[in-house]
Amino acid sequence: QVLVQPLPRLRRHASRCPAGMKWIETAKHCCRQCPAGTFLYKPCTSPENSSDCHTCPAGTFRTQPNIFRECQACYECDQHAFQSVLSNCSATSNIVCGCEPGYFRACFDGQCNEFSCKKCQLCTGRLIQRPCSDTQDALCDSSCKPDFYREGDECRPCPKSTLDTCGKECQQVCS
Amino acid sequence: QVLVQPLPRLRRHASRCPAGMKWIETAKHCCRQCPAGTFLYKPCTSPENSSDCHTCPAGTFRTQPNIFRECQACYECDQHAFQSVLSNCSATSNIVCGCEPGYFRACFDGQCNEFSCKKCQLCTGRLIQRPCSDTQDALCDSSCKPDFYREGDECRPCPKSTLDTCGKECQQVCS
Amino acid sequence: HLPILQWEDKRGLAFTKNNLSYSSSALVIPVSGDYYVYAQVTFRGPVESGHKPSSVTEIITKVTDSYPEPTQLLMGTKTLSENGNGWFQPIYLGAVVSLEVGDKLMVNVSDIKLVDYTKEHKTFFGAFLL
Amino acid sequence: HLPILQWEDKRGLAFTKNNLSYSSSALVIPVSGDYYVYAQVTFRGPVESGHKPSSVTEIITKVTDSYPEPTQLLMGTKTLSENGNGWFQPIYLGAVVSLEVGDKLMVNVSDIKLVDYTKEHKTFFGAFLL
Amino acid sequence: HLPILQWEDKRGLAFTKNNLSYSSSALVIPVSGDYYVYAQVTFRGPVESGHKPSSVTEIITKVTDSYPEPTQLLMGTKTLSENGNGWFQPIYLGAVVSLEVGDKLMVNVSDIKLVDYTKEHKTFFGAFLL
Repeated sequence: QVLVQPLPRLRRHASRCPAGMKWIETAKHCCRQCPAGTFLYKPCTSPENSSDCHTCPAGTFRTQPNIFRECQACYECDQHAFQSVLSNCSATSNIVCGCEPGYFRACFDGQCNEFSCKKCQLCTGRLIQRPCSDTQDALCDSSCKPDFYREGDECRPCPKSTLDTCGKECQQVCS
Repeated sequence: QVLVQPLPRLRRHASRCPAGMKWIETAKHCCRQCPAGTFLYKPCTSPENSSDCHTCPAGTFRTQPNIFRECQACYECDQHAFQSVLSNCSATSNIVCGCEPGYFRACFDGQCNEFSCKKCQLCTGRLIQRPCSDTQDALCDSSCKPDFYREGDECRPCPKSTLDTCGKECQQVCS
Repeated sequence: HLPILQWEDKRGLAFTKNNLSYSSSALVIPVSGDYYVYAQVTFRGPVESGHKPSSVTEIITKVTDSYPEPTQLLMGTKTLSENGNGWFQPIYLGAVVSLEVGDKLMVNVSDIKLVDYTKEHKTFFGAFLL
Repeated sequence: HLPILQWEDKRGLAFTKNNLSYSSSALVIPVSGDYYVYAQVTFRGPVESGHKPSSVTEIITKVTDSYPEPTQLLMGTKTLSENGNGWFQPIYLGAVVSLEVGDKLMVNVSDIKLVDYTKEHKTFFGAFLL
Repeated sequence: HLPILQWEDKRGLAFTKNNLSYSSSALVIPVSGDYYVYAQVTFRGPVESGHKPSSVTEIITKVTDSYPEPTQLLMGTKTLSENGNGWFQPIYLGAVVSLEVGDKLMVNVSDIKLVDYTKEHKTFFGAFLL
């Protein structure tokens, strides 16, 4: 017993609705679109009078005029993964997420719709060429700051006193 | 509204069809099979007369005599992953893929139905024990060719002139 | 038991109909029969706790009032091989199960903090009568 | 937007019936109702461009004539931890969605060059009315 | 060909009805039509043989009495990037296929020793008529 029943050819709805109005399949006539931030609760009874549009309930939105029966669910920012809310979801716009201070966005794809927030690198003992921002990691100077000596790829502060026990590099820089 | 309806016991079709003929469920009698490279467009009206067999459309094939209503879709070779066509798909045989020159097959499974094409290793500075082929990487000699010296696991050509600047191994071999 | 996920059942793409209702984290079966039950959970990390989990697990469970223990219907478990930085791992499960009126269906996960709840089309749960 | 996949709708295992038609990369919904929509994309690499992607994504999207923006219905995204040599990663998605007559369903992917199009039973897309 | 899995068809969550029967590792189709066919196999390792497989594969195959070769209907193949220690990898497949009365459906896997058969809700196989 086949579920997908043979159906009459899809009657491509030829007649266009006037600007700002859309064909309502269930009502079989055109109705005015509901403005952004609302959805079509009940279609107009005839093209002359207006549709019954309700505001998008909390947690949902519609960015464009529409004839949808419901609004889109807002995304949420990923508090567990150091994301912060840049702008809250409103009836007409989705939430926008960024990274908490001290973190930057590591994008997973070109448009960066998916990203994780990574800890900014700390330029301990170095000059900061470019500070960490929401979209980019900090850029540290390659050489160490004054009163710091190189140890591997780290910059260590010069020891206050016991100069004789520190390594060749340290003695050179710090003495 | 439940989809899977209770059905009468499956009447196991007892009587066998004569050789070269198969039971056609919809026609309730035996029909001659369609030859390889074709499919059963319309079953025979009675076992005596022939079935209406059509040639497999481009891009499809049947390797055996059959009573199928359609042919199998040909595979495609993976141009993005350095595969090449060894033999094209025909009405009676699927496409056969290999690797482009300079690549060999790295099989994912025993029968090598899934494989990726890997770059052949270049035996720079070494003698080739076994050249790279479609199914196997090249095998390089472990020692370096004459006029080449070993540097780590590479063989480097002896420098034309400045022998004094090259390392111990190089001087030994190249002087 | 493993933590149970809570679901949105009205807003956006979510909906319930034909008496299949949602209450306190469970889909409640209105009529006995065979249902195709499915769920996808997208796991993601790392999360602030920083400890890297070795695996993630999703289980669709059935609870029947007349029986004290839940029954595990479908289970997807995957070890994680991604190194430190950000990772995503979706697990989809779906199959036909015989259910009785009043049975409750729930989705359990190994670690709720690893569930990506940010977009309704990445983590979802549903059932339909055959 | 992300690239849209094109599909074979007649040859081999592919078929359309009951007016569920396929045109310019989309399944066109003939009657309003609840559909189980599903798709699997097998991703594979590396490909000649050689750059190793960090993740692969598959999204089933709905486009409605009366609305300028597509709606993302289902999404599977997976980070890749395989090292350099050959890798395969299938992503399956499926769920019930409410659709209106004329709605168009499409499959978007993060990178078309990573899609394994070589065998019809590795990458597929479909829907049926409940 | 690849090894064929055997299934439990009566005990626990397993059942067959409406003449969709199971015999010698195959589901036997009682009436021609479009079926949603699905299967999940959970693979796990390492196993005593110790050799680490580079990938795992699951294929749902159709065998027709009147044709000498099986037809591959659905295939999921995944490379393994987990290093030495224990790993799990579920592969789910599902789609609508047109089947004829008497067709047999089976599940093949790349390596039977890697299949986790320990729990019925981790590895399962089924079909229903649309």
